[in-house]
Amino acid sequence: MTDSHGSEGHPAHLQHHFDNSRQQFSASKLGMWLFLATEILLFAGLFVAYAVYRSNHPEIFIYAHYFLDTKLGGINTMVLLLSSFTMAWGVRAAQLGQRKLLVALLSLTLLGGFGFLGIKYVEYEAKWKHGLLWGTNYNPESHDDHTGADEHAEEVEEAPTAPETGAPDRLNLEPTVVPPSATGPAGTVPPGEGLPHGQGAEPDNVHIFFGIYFLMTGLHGIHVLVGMSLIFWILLKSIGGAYGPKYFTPVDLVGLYWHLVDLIWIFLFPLLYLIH
Amino acid sequence: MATEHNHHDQVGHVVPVPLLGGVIAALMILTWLTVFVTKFDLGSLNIFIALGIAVIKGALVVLFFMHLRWDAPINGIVLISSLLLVFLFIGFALMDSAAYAPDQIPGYAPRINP
Amino acid sequence: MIGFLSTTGAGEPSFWLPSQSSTIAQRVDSIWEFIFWLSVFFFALVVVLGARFALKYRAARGQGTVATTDHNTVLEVVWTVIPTLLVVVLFWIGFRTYIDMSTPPENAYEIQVTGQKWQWLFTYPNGYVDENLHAPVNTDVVLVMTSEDVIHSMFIPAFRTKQDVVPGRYSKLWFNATETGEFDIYCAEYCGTSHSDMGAKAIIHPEGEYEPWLKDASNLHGRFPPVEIGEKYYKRFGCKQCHSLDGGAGIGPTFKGLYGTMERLSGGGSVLVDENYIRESILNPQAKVTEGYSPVMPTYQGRFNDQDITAIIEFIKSVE
Amino acid sequence: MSTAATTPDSNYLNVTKGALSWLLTLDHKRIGILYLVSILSSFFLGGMMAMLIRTELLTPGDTIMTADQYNQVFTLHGAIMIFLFIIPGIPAALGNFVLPLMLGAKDVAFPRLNLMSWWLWITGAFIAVASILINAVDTGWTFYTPYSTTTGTSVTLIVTGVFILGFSSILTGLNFIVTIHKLRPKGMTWFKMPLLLWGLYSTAIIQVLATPVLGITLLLLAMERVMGIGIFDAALGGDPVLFQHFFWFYSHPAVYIMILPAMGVISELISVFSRKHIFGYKFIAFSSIAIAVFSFLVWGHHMFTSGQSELVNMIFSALTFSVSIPSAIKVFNWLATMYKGRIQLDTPMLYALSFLFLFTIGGLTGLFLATLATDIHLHDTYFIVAHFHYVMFGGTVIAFLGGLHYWWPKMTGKMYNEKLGRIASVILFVGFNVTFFTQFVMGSRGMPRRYFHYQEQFTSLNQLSSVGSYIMAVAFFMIAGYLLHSLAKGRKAPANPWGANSLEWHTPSPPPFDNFDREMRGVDPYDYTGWKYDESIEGYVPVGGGDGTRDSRAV
Ligand code: HEA
Ligand code: HEA
Ligand code: HEC
Ligand code: CUA
Ligand SMILES: [Cu+2]
Repeated sequence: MTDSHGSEGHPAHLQHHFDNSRQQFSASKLGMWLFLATEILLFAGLFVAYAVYRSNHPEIFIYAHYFLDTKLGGINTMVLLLSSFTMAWGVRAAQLGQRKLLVALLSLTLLGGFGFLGIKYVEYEAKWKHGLLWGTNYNPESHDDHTGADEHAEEVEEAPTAPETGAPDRLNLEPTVVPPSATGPAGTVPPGEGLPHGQGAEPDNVHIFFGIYFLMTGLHGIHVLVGMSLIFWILLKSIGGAYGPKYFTPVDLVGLYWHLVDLIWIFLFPLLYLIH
Repeated sequence: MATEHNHHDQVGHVVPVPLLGGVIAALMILTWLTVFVTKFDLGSLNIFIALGIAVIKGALVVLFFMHLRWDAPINGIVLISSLLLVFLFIGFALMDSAAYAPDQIPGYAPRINP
Repeated sequence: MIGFLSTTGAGEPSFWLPSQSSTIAQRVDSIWEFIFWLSVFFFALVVVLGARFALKYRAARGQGTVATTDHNTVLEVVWTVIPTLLVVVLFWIGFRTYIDMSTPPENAYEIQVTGQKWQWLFTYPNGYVDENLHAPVNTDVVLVMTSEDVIHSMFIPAFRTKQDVVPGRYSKLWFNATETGEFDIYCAEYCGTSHSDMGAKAIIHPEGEYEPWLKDASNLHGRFPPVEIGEKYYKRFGCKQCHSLDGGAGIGPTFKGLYGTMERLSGGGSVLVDENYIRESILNPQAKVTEGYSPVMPTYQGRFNDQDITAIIEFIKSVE
Repeated sequence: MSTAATTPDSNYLNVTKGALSWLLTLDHKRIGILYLVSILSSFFLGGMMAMLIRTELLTPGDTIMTADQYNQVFTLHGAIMIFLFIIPGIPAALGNFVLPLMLGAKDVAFPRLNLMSWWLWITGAFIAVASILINAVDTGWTFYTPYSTTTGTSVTLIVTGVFILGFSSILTGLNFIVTIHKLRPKGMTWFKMPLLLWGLYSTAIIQVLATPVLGITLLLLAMERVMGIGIFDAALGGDPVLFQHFFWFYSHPAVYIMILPAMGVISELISVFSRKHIFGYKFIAFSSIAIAVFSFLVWGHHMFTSGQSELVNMIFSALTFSVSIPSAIKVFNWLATMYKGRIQLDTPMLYALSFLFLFTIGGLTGLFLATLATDIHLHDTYFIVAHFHYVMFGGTVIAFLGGLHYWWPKMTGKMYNEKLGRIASVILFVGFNVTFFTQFVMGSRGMPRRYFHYQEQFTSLNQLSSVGSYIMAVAFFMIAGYLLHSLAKGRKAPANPWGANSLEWHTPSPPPFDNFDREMRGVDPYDYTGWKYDESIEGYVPVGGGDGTRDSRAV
């Protein structure tokens, strides 16, 4: 443990309280994993909210998920996965000191981030336009004056869970498509017993789904933004050739962060878009 | 520390490109698969399949992209314990709120349905 | 000073606990006592050993070290296992009694309770509403409770029972009072400004006196002047939520100075606010809708009799 | 950066000068001092709020304030004491100072994060306290919905502050875990670590794994207020009881964030002042980890009357008892350590003894609460208030004071007045019991907590309690007085005044910038055979000669 301390002199990146690079590297890594654990537990709260409402009120989730666009969600999943791939490759490039490759791969990763946010923006905007929002802002005003299929076509087109009857008019779902509440009240309102915006089989409290949807994807989106800023930062430094076989810790750590962001999305996608 | 070091100052494991490529290919296929499966109505099985696929995808990312396969065991322990806590939290919250749900008052939501 | 070691005697308040006035109280107290004496024992053990060691082995400053053994597995196991067994017992007795506390007996007499900032309202089976809890002695009574706003908590120390009252759901609490008299009810869950004033009384009537009381109390007209009765109705039947008394705007027109004015109707035309119009507005509110308001007032058909309506009219007349 | 000019007389306090050299320092010792000053200021503020509470409660009716003011005062008292004082208390102030020293390391693993943690604390504290000035907060420290989502006070602001404070706490914990894993010196195996490090390590586990859940809870609460998400609000179709699960998932483990480091401190004190090797090292060490693990399994015991289901009540009650076993193990091991020792009743030891008695009462009353049938009656009464002051004040604060006196010479290089120290500790002990023992009685007789008005029958008990609190205030002013006095006029502290053997006593008081002038090796921290008392410096020196700060003693 005495190797680099004193005898060989400190490499520039080695802080004075560490004995050697390896100790510093493994410390940083453990620190990063601990940080990732805190991120997982931060999201845990949202997953709990999701699980509680979904299991008690599947009707809300089944009804509401028809408003999400599986195609866009699927594409976004792939975009994020690809950017994870370029990131992982980037770490390798840093480890091997392939500077140009590293710069290229980091740029691609960053591009993936932009792509993801771009698509997310399109989705958000559609929700916004139709008043598919949280809490008392949930106000899908367009329900009342038309059959719905035309206007919502662009966002509900690809709902994969078409029942046997073919593509249904999703705003006038057969009551059988939306099951009753699993436990407790707030189940399907039978057609006719109108709620304020009740038509067909719209259940109570659909806004809860959109609240959870926006919180989950929003918090995830913020993480994407943070990850992109970090990638941008190491991209700048790697252009200057800061990383090589002896020192690539920042690339590795940012990579870990980016993969975590990806990891969370891997679960968000089926939970929000692929409800059956 | 289970880190491999090929030469003196080399720290961490270098993952070969073909392995990375294989992982991303698998991830893509699994993503397509999970969307595809949703087209079939398998009752309550659907959610388990969807989550099962997500777990496999997550494991791939964690083990290969995040190097955990070659990393110090403590880092894996950290990850696993955080996941255990998530399950603990979900488990109790679910068990409890499902148990008292029948006491809830139908239609009670004065701020939305005046 | 030795008083604090005395625990409960039957019924009477002790140094530690209030009077035991329900069937469950005795059972809770016996558990309480068990834990109490267990704690006294362990506390005494720790204090006696700690103090004795501190005095007996006390030494001046500047001591060297003492070499003795620094572990003993048998001892460790002993003081791990004994507390473990004890807490298993504690858990079990506490749980058994709790299950009885939380499961209302069948056919218990049911009283509806609403908690709101900052009062309790008790609705009896015949619809009569009171600010205090009245119940017969030696009878199973179950309270079915909900809240109008935030969380409150029904706490009756003498009955050793407590249950949070949560908006959006019903929670239940039951008791069987063994003594007649008045007992304190508190709100135990913090609910804002007057949380500490959100009290009531549990009034336990002797055998055979509860039913007559209820009959008597429900007959407000024999006991209060009409204006006062009208005011009670105004508060209890929700009129308050839509009609102000001070001229302030609301969902419905204010009652201030209402009587005797001419109101314009939304279908055109106008009407004089007199006894008949008020009666019609209460029983059939949509018949004539005042201009500028929507027809949202619920009908009170079947909930008021003639006498009640007269009282309300008298009350409206009195608001000037 | 390691090349600060070091002369034989230079130490971490005088090595550089100027305000910035403190505010931007990366030295764990200075950060520890910054934290110490900050949390003591919070403690003072929280204590003054407590005095207001007790003064108001002198009479059953209105005394000195309005109901709304009272609600704000106890909210701030609770929030300040918990989030600003006691959670960072031992780990971030004392822990920061001694942890690297005990490890023979130069610093914590991430000095910059350490500084950031303090700055986050300052930011969070500033926001939290500002919320008082802007529009007060009246929710209680528990922020229960739907009250907290509907009240008109600045809940969103204080929640933001607490969120940031949580972040600061996470960084401290993360730093400690990595430091303990990666920076132990040669020869210091896990079972050669001082028990305080086990305490801090298990604390850090909770800080890292539980605090993020507080973060998301507060975030959801803020969103509930800002956006009206409705997850916790029945008026929007949500579920208020769910909030309580969220809150206690963090806040129960948090109470062990408070007590575990305190237990670590007590393990050090009892062994050193009994001049005897700690008894049952491994059991004490593992019981810390056990407490940390179990602490995650019991949160529902705060919700026995909330309408939580009977099934879950049953499980949580059973699990709650499991935490008391490791606590019992510790108590008995401490007693066994004292057995046949040579007990020196210096101020830190008096605090350790206080701790033993007060924590035992606090812990045993926890059993009344863990038992379902009795908790139904006791929940939300002053019995709870008494319980948690016995464990938090009688436990953590007393241990903190013990540790503060114990390491004071090391931190400042000065000795405080021993006689005043002992007197103050006794006054504090008496005042504490008068204040809070009475509250057990009020509580079991049925006085609910958070009550501005109370019934006549509780008047005399309340007055007694208030008198006790004034006695405590006197003791605290005494303590503050002689500690400050020692800074200016205190006797110079020897390197090892107590004859302890953990590594922080192997370097001068106060330590130099880089902690040690040599590479350290692990030793058995509870083996005192290598030290003998030297009358002339009123401290201990190695049996082999020298002052103990230069030679390196192998295992
Ligand atoms: C430092 C903080 C701290 C600590 C260490 C503890 C320790 C314990 N607490 Fe406490 N608790 C709080 C802080 C703490 N608590 C706070 C702040 C609240 C209220 C929050 C609020 O509502 O505002 C609270 C509330 C609280 C409740 C909820 C009450 C209610 O609101 O209805 C419960 C219920 O189970 C409980 C139980 C326990 C138990 C079983 C322990 C155990 O860990 C105690 C273990 C110790 C011992 C048992 C003593 C030593 C052992 C012996 C001497 C041997 C003999 C032992 C046996 C025979 C078992 N606590
Ligand atoms: C660490 C935690 C902590 C500490 C130390 C204290 C300390 C005190 N608390 Fe505590 N209290 C809480 C945490 C704490 N409290 C919490 C969490 C609540 C619940 C809030 C809620 O319901 O939401 C509560 C509630 C609470 C209530 C109940 C209010 C109610 O329900 O209506 C009361 C009533 O008596 C009370 C009294 C006191 C008193 C008299 C002290 C005294 O011991 C204080 C003495 C301190 C001083 C007088 C300060 C002196 C300091 C200096 C001079 C600085 C210098 C010091 C040094 C150098 C060492 N507190
Ligand atoms: C949900 C709201 C609501 C409640 C509850 C309610 N009202 Fe009304 N009330 C209205 C509205 C709106 C109007 C005006 C429209 C109309 O005439 O129907 C009205 C009109 C009236 C009028 C006629 C006043 C006028 O100027 O035309 C009377 C009298 C009256 N209410 C009495 C009562 C009494 C007595 C109660 C309770 C027992 C009560 N209301 C409860 C909403 C309410
Ligand atoms: Cu109602 Cu407190
Ligand atoms: Cu707890």
